[in-house]
Amino acid sequence: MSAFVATFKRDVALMWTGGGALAPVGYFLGATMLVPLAMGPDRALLEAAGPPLVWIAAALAVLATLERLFQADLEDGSLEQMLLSPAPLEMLVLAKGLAMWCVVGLPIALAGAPAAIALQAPIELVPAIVLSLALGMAAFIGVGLVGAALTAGVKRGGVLIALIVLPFFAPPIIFGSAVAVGDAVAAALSILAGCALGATALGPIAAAGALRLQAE
Amino acid sequence: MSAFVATFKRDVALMWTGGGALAPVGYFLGATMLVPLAMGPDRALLEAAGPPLVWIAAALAVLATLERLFQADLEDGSLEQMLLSPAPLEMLVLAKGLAMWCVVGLPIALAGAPAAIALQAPIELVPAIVLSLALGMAAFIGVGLVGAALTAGVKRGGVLIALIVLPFFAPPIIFGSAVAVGDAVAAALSILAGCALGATALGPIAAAGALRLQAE
Amino acid sequence: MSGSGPFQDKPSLRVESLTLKRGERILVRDLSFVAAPGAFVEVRGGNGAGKTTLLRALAGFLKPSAGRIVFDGAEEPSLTMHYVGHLNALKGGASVRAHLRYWAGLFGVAERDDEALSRLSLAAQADLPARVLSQGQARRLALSRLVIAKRPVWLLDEPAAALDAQGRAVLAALIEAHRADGGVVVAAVHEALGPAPSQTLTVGV
Amino acid sequence: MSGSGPFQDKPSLRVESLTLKRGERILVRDLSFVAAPGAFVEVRGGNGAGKTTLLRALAGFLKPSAGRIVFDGAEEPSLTMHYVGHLNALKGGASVRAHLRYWAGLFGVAERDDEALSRLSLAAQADLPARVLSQGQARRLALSRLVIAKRPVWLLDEPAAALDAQGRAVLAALIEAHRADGGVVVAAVHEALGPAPSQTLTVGV
Amino acid sequence: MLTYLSNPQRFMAFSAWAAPLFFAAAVIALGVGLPWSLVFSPADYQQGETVRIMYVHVPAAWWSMGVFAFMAAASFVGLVWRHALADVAARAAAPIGATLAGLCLITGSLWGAPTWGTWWEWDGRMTSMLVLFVTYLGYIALWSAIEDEEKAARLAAILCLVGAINLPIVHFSVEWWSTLHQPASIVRSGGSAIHPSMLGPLLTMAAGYLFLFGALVMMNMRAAIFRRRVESARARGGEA
Ligand code: HEM
Ligand SMILES: Nc1ncnc2c1ncn2[C@@H]1O[C@H](COP(=O)(O)OP(=O)(O)OP(=O)(O)O)[C@@H](O)[C@H]1O
Ligand SMILES: Nc1ncnc2c1ncn2[C@@H]1O[C@H](COP(=O)(O)OP(=O)(O)OP(=O)(O)O)[C@@H](O)[C@H]1O
Ligand SMILES: [Mg+2]
Ligand SMILES: [Mg+2]
Repeated sequence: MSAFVATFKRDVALMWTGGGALAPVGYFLGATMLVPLAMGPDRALLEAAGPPLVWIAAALAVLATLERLFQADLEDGSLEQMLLSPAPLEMLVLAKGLAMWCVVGLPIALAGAPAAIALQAPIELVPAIVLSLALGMAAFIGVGLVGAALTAGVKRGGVLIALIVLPFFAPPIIFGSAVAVGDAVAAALSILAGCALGATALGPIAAAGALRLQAE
Repeated sequence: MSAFVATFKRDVALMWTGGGALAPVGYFLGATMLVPLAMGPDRALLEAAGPPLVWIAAALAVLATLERLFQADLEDGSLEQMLLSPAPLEMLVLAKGLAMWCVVGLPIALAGAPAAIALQAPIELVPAIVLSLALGMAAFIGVGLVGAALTAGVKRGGVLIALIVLPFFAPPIIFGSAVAVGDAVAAALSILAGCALGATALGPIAAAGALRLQAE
Repeated sequence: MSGSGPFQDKPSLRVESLTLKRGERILVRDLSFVAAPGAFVEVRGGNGAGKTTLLRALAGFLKPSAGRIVFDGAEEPSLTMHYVGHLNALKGGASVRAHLRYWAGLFGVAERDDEALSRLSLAAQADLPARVLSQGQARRLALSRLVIAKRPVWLLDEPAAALDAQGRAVLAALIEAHRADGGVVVAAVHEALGPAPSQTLTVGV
Repeated sequence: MSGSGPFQDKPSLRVESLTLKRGERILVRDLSFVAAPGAFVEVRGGNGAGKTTLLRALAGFLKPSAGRIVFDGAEEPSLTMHYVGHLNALKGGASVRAHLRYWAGLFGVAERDDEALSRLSLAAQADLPARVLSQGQARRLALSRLVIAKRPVWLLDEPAAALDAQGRAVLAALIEAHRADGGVVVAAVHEALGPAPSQTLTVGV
Repeated sequence: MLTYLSNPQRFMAFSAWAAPLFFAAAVIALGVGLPWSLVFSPADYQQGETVRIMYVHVPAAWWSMGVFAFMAAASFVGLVWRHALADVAARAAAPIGATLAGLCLITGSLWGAPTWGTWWEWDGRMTSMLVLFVTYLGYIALWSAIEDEEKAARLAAILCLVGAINLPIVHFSVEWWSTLHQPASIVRSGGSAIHPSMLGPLLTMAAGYLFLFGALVMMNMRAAIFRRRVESARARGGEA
């Protein structure tokens, strides 16, 4: 079993015993639920303003899950062991990101369907919304890895990572929201795919660089 | 120096060296910034839907700060020492909550002014919004203490605490949003004050009970 | 303890047919003992035998499945005992001295940082954040709570872990002085701490 | 090591005028030594002297301020050495056996859980989550990485911490067997581990 | 020049006279530029007197991006060649850049009120400027949250390099989104599209900002180096 597969399996197992997708999906649905509460019962308003907010809920849900990703590894010594592996740290980080996408990203994308419907998105857009969320989650996670690695040594890093990462979440949110309101869907999807690819390719490299420093 | 004061001082100092209010306020402003990004540049829509979303951003910002509050204490053994103090645990929890309100809650309430303006709230409502946020933060923190205590033993508790706590955030968000759109402001403010009082009185008691079980 | 004299009330620790469980496993069965003022009880047992479990029960963190734990002649357990466990209870961002001050407040006693620092030879590290302390320095800082809190009953879980020879000598001297003042020491150890125990409990089978 | 024979290539560890700093403090100054196959280097020094710092530098976590660390006759450092530090690198939610499997994958070696479990006397705990292990059991699990990873150079930081007498005997036997296979052991200790060291380095002044 | 200055000793000697010199240059440029732009330059035929905000706004916008580029370059040098001074420079520039970004946002929204009839609009440029501002805040927060300076320097450098991706987005946002904000009219291919009577004061102000930035960065760096010297002296004292 390669180090990549071992890391992926372990992270999936740990996230699963830690409650799996239940908590992030619950957070996501909970946050979307707050929107109509805050906006009041005006149906027309919700119809106009609601669907894009699915993206904010999704961004914040993934953020909440990300933050302890490397902090725990640093505190309990697991990071040192990852550095001792013959596999490059970049690969291991990628494996962790992939695990997170499978256990958290994909379920949130799927939960995007009921959430979008609850926020009055047109039903025919739902498949595109789910697809866009799946891509957006990959972009969020790729960027989030860097934020998580940079703040791994900071206690209460939860809000710091948000501050660092949110500016980079802007492009996927802008184009993702375009999908949610049915605006130039195909173009937006291809830009999202680009974001996802870029973040997945560059994120682990920057994150691994930061983690090497954290271990000092 | 009493145990209450010592705990308050220590927590303020620790939060301060950990970056102080910069990060939570940044998170809050960052999250409000995402709203128009997602909703697009339609001014009228934002005016109608925007201001209440300040409350969602505030709720999520405080949530992100809360989650490691007791988890760190449990993991490093500080909780055991708090149990050995002659002061009742409820007092110590209250001190921690108060510290958090001062270092995080109040600055977020103040940052509510620019956030509300950015989300197109009428300028004359801004003082009421800031006041309502200050009260709402107290309510959020009171409830959040319980959630943080219940999830202290759970790795990656970040999303779990959200799941537990968000339902209780609903009343302050509903009445706070009413303030943000200028709906029956005085009544809403007094209800918020009630929420704040209730949460501050009951939260530490429930949280302390949960923490005693965590230490086992 | 130097400069403050023996304890006013000298409580003793009485344990009556104590049974402790973790999960489904019974670790301590029907244990009874008394530790009178001046006693030094050594708790022995292999890895996983239940030493930590016993000490945590004595400190009140863990509810016994059966039996009682009583501090005779003491008003209140929290004023009577102190516990130094496997975890050091340090915050990386706070300085050594800030910890000592905080503990004085937390335990409701007068601040005596300098005494604690010199007893544990931590004076040179007083202003360093706990994060940069070495393993042994961190352990010394945790042990300095004994000097600060000044409770008559000490519950120590492998107190000498990570200490060098000088540190172990300091610890032995602290224990001797504490016993001379009429205090009680219960310590889980794998190797003798120095002072001859007045009693040895063996947990596990 | 039992069942797998001595190492093919027997690397030795060579350190040349190494200088290490933490913050502004110089902890190790101009240290040079060679540990040939079969060597057992004991690193001594008081609390805070710099033992952990030295071992972490040897493991490659810490960049030296000056000097070099070379593994002669080895292809790649990550295939040559293994480090067991103060931290056990355990995840509370994963079982003991899951840790062993993961490490085998991480270090790119064959799975040998049962051998590791029996060597470290952890067989009874194989299916427990790491969260419930006692301090000594957790340390044994961390040490079992040495059996799993099977690297020729071992860097051990207070490996006997929290071990009972049986655990220390097991550790001593592991070290002896490793040396017999031509491996190198560098261990920071406060008390002798058992096997006679071939060399003692003292850090700090 | 840069390798020459990479030695802290030489930097201290250099900045001891260069910082006051830059400061003097800034005073002169701003002393000429402010009255020129705020009083003597012509009012715009469309916007009237409010156009004068431009002379504060546009240089702030330019240099808030320029400072980030400077920080990215310094971070790269610090990361690759481990020049401690480059780290110090990046850190010293951040609060200045953040202030400039804040100034750009504030003057922009002050300007927007009379010209577009709104304080704030979520168009591409304003949004991306806000994003840049938040990036500055994140960079500063990361620095202040990590106590070990050396580690903080290198981690912040990674963040800065990643954040530099944002710069082209800020610049091109106007073309991509094409909403309210003016497209580039001065720095663009095909020559400047602004009247020379406005270009003069604008460039003077921009030069003034640049000199002020140079002076402030050097002063911040000197303060940081002094602080580090005091700390290391104290650490050596503690060791003895
Ligand atoms: C808060 C609102 C605003 C923000 C964040 C903002 C941001 C910026 C930025 C970043 C630039 C530099 C563009 C570049 O060179 O790449 C810029 C330039 C400029 N801005 Fe604004 N701006 C705002 C409001 C306004 C308003 C209301 C006006 C006038 C009606 C205005 C007029 C200009 C002009 C004339 C330039 C120079 C364009 C050039 O030649 O490149 N801005 N602004
Ligand atoms: N939920 C559980 N199920 C089964 N066994 C458990 C459970 N929780 C704890 N244990 C076992 O209980 C014992 C706890 O022992 P404890 O920590 O008290 O040991 P100790 O004597 O302090 O050992 P050490 O010397 O290693 O510190 C361990 O053997 C552990 O495996
Ligand atoms: N940033 C810093 N500033 C000053 N001193 C530091 C800093 N970081 C670490 N130190 C000091 O460096 C030393 C690190 O020692 P190290 O952990 O290597 O000791 P050790 O020999 O392993 O000790 P122990 O036996 O206690 O584990 C400690 O004395 C610590 O106080
Ligand atoms: Mg134990
Ligand atoms: Mg050490």
